[in-house]
Amino acid sequence: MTTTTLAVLVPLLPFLGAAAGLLLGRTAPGFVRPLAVLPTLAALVLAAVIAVRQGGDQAVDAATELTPTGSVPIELALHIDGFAALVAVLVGFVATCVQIYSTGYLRDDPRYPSYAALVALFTSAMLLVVYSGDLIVLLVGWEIMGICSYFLVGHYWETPEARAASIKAFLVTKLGDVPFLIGLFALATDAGSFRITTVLGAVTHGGLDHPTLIALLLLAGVAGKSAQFPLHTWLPDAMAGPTPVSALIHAATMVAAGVYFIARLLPVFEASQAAMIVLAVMAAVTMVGSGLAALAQDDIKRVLAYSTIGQLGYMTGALAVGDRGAAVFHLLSHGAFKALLFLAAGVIIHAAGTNSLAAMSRMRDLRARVPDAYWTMTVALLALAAIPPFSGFFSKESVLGAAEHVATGHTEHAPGVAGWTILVAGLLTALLTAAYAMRLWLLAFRGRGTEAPDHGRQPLTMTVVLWVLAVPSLALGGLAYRVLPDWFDGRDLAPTLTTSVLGTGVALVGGIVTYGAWRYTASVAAHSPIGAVAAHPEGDAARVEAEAIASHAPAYGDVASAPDPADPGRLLLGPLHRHAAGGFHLDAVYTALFVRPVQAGATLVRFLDREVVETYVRGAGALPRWLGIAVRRAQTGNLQTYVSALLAGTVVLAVAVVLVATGA
Amino acid sequence: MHLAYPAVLSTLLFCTGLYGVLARRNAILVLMSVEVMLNAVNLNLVAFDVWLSKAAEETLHSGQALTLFTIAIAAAEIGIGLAIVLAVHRNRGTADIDKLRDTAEGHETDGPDSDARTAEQADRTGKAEATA
Amino acid sequence: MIDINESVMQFLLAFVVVGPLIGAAAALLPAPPGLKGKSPEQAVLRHGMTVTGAVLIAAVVLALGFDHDHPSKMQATTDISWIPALDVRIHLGIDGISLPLLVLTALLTFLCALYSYFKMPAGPSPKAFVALLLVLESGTLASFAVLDLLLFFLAFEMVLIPMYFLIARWGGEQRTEAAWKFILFTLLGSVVMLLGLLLIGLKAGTFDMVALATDNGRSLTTSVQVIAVLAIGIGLAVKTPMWPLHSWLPDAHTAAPTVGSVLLAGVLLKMGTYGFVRILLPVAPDGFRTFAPYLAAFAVVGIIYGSLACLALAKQGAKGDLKRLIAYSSVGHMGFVLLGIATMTPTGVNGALFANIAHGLITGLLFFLVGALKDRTGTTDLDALAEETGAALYGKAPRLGGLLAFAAVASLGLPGLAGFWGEMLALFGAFKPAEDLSRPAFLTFMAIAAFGTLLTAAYMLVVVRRVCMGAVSQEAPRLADVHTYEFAAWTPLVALTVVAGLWPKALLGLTDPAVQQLLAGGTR
Amino acid sequence: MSTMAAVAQPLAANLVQSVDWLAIAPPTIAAVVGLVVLVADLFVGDAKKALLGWLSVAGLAASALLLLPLLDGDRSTFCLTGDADVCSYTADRFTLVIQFLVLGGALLSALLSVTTLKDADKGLPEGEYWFLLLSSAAGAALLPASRDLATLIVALEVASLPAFALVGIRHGDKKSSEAALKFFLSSVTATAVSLMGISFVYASTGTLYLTQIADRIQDVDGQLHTLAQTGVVLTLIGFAFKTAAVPFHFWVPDTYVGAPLPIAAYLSVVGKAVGFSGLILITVVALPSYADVWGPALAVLAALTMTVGNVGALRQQATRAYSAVRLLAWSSVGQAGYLLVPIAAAAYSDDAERSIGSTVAYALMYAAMNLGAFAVVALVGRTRPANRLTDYRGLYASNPFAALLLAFFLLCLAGLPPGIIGLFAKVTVFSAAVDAGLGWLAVVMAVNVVIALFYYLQWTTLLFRAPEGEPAGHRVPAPLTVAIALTGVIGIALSGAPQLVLRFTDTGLF
Repeated sequence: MTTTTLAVLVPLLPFLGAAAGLLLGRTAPGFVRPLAVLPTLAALVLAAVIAVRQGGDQAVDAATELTPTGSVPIELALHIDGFAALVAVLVGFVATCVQIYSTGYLRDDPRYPSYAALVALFTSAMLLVVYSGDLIVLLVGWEIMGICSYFLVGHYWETPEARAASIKAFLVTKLGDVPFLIGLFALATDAGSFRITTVLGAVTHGGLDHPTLIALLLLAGVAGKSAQFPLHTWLPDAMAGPTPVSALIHAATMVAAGVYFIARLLPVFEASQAAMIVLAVMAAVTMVGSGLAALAQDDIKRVLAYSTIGQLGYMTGALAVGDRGAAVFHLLSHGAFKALLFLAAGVIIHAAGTNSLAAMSRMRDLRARVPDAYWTMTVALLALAAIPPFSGFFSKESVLGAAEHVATGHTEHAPGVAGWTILVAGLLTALLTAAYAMRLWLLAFRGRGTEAPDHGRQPLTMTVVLWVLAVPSLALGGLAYRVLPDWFDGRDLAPTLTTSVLGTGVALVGGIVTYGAWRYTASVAAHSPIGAVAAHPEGDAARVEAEAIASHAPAYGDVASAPDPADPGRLLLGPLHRHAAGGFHLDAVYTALFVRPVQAGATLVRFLDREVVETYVRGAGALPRWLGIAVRRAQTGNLQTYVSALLAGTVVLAVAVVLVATGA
Repeated sequence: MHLAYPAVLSTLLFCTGLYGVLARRNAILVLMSVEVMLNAVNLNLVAFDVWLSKAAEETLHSGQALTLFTIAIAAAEIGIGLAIVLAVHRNRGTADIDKLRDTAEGHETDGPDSDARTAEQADRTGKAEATA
Repeated sequence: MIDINESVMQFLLAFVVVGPLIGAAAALLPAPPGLKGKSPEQAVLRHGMTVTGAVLIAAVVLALGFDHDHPSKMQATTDISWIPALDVRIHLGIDGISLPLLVLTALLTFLCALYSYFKMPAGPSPKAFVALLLVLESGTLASFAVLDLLLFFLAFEMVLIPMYFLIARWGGEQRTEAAWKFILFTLLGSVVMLLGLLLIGLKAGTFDMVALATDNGRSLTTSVQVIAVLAIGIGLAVKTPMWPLHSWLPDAHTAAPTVGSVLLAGVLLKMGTYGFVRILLPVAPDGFRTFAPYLAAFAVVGIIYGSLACLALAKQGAKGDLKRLIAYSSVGHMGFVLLGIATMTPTGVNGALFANIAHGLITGLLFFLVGALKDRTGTTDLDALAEETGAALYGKAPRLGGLLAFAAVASLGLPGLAGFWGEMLALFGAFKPAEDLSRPAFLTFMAIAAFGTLLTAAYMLVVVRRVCMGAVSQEAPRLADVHTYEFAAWTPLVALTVVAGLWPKALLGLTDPAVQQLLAGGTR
Repeated sequence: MSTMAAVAQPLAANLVQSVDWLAIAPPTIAAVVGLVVLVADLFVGDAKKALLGWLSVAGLAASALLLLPLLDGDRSTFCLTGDADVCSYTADRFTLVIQFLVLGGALLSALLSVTTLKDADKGLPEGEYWFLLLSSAAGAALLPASRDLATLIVALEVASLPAFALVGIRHGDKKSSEAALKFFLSSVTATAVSLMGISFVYASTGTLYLTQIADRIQDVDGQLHTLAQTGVVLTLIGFAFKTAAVPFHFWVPDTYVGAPLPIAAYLSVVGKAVGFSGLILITVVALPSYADVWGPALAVLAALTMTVGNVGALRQQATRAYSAVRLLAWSSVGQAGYLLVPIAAAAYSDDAERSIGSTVAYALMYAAMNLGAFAVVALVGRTRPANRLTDYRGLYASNPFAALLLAFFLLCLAGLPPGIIGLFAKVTVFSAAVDAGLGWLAVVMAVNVVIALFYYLQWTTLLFRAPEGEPAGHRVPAPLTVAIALTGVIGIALSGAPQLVLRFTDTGLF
């Protein structure tokens, strides 16, 4: 089997699994679970084989014409280089873990067949984006991922938050995709083809006549999909979906697609200095903003969501300084430990019966109830906080190293100012990351007060997956940073001394400060009871989570934060806490900027349609009616009027004709 | 005699006839004024014929031929006109043109008798049908 | 694919056009003794199904027999003189542009006949219903197969009376005003179009489309072309409908029965856009070039206007009717088609033709689903359906809810489904319009239209949220899920939407060579 | 008509006029049969009065058949001894077609009259009725053949005078006599005005022969020029009155409602044929050089006529008595507008005969469809004499064929498929207007087609609506069936092959 047929099978198998799942979901429930897991597993194995075969040397290229369009044809093309191979393995790996985890998570949910099919469809779409060599086929995968995320976020469509979050997720990403499509058109018109290889070739010969505009258009799409600064507001709300969905889509794969896309087309961005600076500033603002916001969230999943936005900020930062190796390296390691964090959070929510950290901090030794989740989450949080020797440290250091490399003058790929912004923002975010990681760990596992409720052991499938994911979180960084360069384009990913010392130091400071604040506020927790627990704790994890999400807003008055004086975050952020919790009121800005004008336009159109257009049509109808009444009233029945009308007509006609004949 | 005299006379005659048609109430007087108009045309035709035949060398006097025809037509018209006026008078008791408003357009309600008339005719056709 | 000799193809095409007429006449006669069936109604509905079925098979065989290597060549042509005085010839023929529309029409009409066989719309005699349906089919098929300007006008008008009666006799509330508005508005448009057609026919000397296309407007002075394009454009724009002339569509759709709406949206709107491509582009290119920016402007306004109108209808408490919303969405989608045509580039026109077919399939499916929803819940009023949280169709009738979500997603132009390629190519055409059209104007049009896709996504998903989602209370009565006959009627549409989405070459392979030749002036 | 026969006696040897009897056969046969019927009426008893009817129908059929031998070439008679090509009576293609239209229309009206007379059983005097109908038909048949103003006026009067009598033939009925009086007085005034015009034209050209007028009117000197122009306009008035052009249309609704139904049908078809053929003869044959005078006049008249006609028909209340006949009256005024358009277009286009051909074609279609509609109205009128539009509700239930055919006729008049011949006839009229560059007139006509569709379709939908109350069974008498079937067959045959009628648009008529 040649590598191309294997490569074609990788996205195809999950797609066929999804189609089969959808068709016979209700008729043959027995087949649904294997149909969900096996194709994704097979895809993972094949992806691994392809990664090994490709081994970082010559990119695998193959194409057949998908359709003529009249000007630039669209080809069904494959372009697998080192990045594609490895990211595909990551996607396959996380997708398989999530599918297995979901079998336990949604054990007795009637809508599991459609859920599993949609996750499989999502996986095939992501793999299509990873492997595709044609920009339009990439866009197809890109948008199918968007719609799968819409359906999956809307899984608990009974809860109002899920209904609102699903439509918001799709519309914000679609808002980004509109300029993205225009950017693709511009690229294709300048390069003469949608093929990535041709586009990159055209860029090298300076074929793009205004790269900044194209880069900015593409950037809008990436910002939407990878939840970067201006268009990130949908990701925290998307936590209203089931946790495995968040783990797969909103941690490892879809949000990483934007970063992967820039990595694939980095020369296009490097062609314009302004674009790189914009990218850098965007990454910086995203990192710092999300770090602050994560510190103020009460919902455990929203903390992780903001943390994801921050880590994506790191990856875009690495791209801003022109080192796509570091970006993809951080993408791989982040994909592993963030997925683990989400899945563990799912277990904790199921065990604690609530997703609110304030409530968990009032439960004693919750960690005894879920020992697996406790240990794996601790590993993942350490990796997130970039504490050596965990994998997070190596990947984050490679990013900071690249930034420092550009900042100290090697500005052939990116301007120096981009390097400095990324370096400073990176260090500040390292501090904030350590802070909210420590806060989450303390509130979740170091709670005091009543005994944590015991709902028996968690399903085996969920705990096994946690340990499977803990391995790469622990070891991937250490082992891979020497091996990966020959998959990527050869730049050294080893952590440089200065940035590693600085980074680790800053992280330790963040952790210790948060621990101190927590020691101070923990005493207050005893006499300010707070927290609401789900109604059916004995149900499966999905039901518990749905109720937890639904009960958070009524119980705490706000879906994001909770009025908990014992929260160290409140102490650390001080006055900033209220704004940070609400995501710096960006939602209000968007409502004012986009939603309200469109609704005003809608009412204007309704008025226009009913009053203006209708009146013209009704007026056109009324004119003959009025003429008709006039004509019938002229028909008086009196002979004299008839004859006088006849003669008057004659006179008028004669005079007119004589005048016309003489005059004209 | 210059052509203008008969032409002017005939136009005057025509206008008086016209006035008669428009102003008079009684149908018979309207008929008379129509005759006046036709005679005005005859006068005109004859006058032009004489004027033309003086100029042209040989002529067909078609003007006078047409006058003859017009007189015949006027006679026929009067015959039928009087018959119709008689019928109107018999049906309605008056020959006043202003009263004739039955078939007007704006005439909303139909006269009771016309319904009676139509109803009675309906059953007769019904009978006729039955017999056929 | 399979080669059929030319005379059989000619017969098939003639049968496709004339067959339904004969069927309509037969439908009026009492059922022959052999085929009595359970009741006269059932017999006549079955008759309708058999005739439309036969026409569909003929259309499919035509498609198979069509020479896919030269789609730009006019095939299965019959050319006999009918009225020498007016120089009208019965000239039938199909090429890459008209074949897909022909098959789509045959398919949609057959599905409608199938659907009404099981679910007869409320109203008087089904005999008249089947007869009118068949006359409608003959009119629409004729308009796509005919290659003579006056016969195109005849077909254009042949659909008016049947559709008027379908709306006026079997429609919902306010059907008489809606039917009147439909027929008078469209008739005014088509008579104005007649003036344009006559102007071209008289000035160029022939009414034959192929001859006019190869001549490519060389024998018409620019001023004649401008007047002709204006007149014909108005007639076609009323039918499309283009923005300011659209006000008949929402009323007609709200009042029409399900089958009427499907045919109105699925087929009748296509005659307008087909007219643009077949008549205006090749015959009067210079005239069309002067109007292209205005057409594009109106099209773009139509997109935004349609989407905003839908948003206004979908809002909570706006008492919006679902069928009216889908009608306005048709105005939006047709805006994309017109934008594609206005670019006068092969890409744009290919996109327009593809969007035509896609809109036919998707909006046909949407109307079927809304019709089924109306049969189950008795109303299509959004506020009545979705009290405050939503009608939770996912819970009450999962399959129907799933299909409605699929149709909504296809309609908003999700890549991978048929709706995307048409809109994308139209935008791509607008990105780089024909060389003498003003580039900045078309770039702004493209940007606004692209923003329109976002608005389309917004109102479609709001509809899905208010109809499919919602806090379903356990004791809520479960609705009857999709019956077998509904599946039979809808699966072809769903399947074709997916196939056209995943394999666009099936359609674009046909239309592209034909469009290239059409725009190049038939010289190739 | 008898005066015509007298002239034929040879006065003196050299004054013998060779009369081509075959050429003048159609009008003469009609007149002679009329006389025979008048005389026979004295001897025939009441029982066999129907015989007169069938005799008249046979007479009309015979005169129509006599058109066939004339088809081969143009024949003319009553010519000047001086130069033989200036003749009073020519039987060219135009004459034959109009004579066919007139005689066919009269034949169909006669068929309707047979039933009406039988239903009226002695309410209407049969003898006089048939005599008047035949003599009017003879006059109408003579008019298209006449090539000099005298014969033209005589033919016009011979066609009109019997019509006045026919309208008022219902003795007891107030409406009938009132209608007759209105029709009479309006028509006579118009004729007087027309005669005045002819006298002016005669004054300025010195001749009555149309061809001679055409030559001489060009070189009319100075002050006679305005006289000639007024003469032209005034002459047109008489014929415009007959076609019921706008300022002269007031008599139409009142007359049609008052007249017996077959006569209303007769007037709407043959009356109009007389009018527009007279117009064509004067404008195209007699005064081509004055095209810039009568062109715009006729165009304005056409636009006004169709608009007023259609708009008037729009507002008919369906519940008033005789509303069906009144609607058909207004619709005939509207259709007259369409007939005038090609004549106006003839003034502008270089090939006048082609656009005249479309008037002829449209007139043929209009005649057949209008008479068909009147036939069905007569059928319904037999059981519901009030003939309200509401009486047609659910006709399809009681009499499907009549309903379907009436729907077909109405849609033909509207110009929409399934009335394909109606559509193509309108297309020829449109193409005449567009060819002549009368864009504004074409647009007005387009708007009128839409307005017309409203009331035609309103009536058609009424036919197919569910009937309230039990549907009254219509037993269809034989002559009515023949009339409806004949017009139906003509309509459907023409829809199948419109070339039969439309070929007049591209052959030379004169």
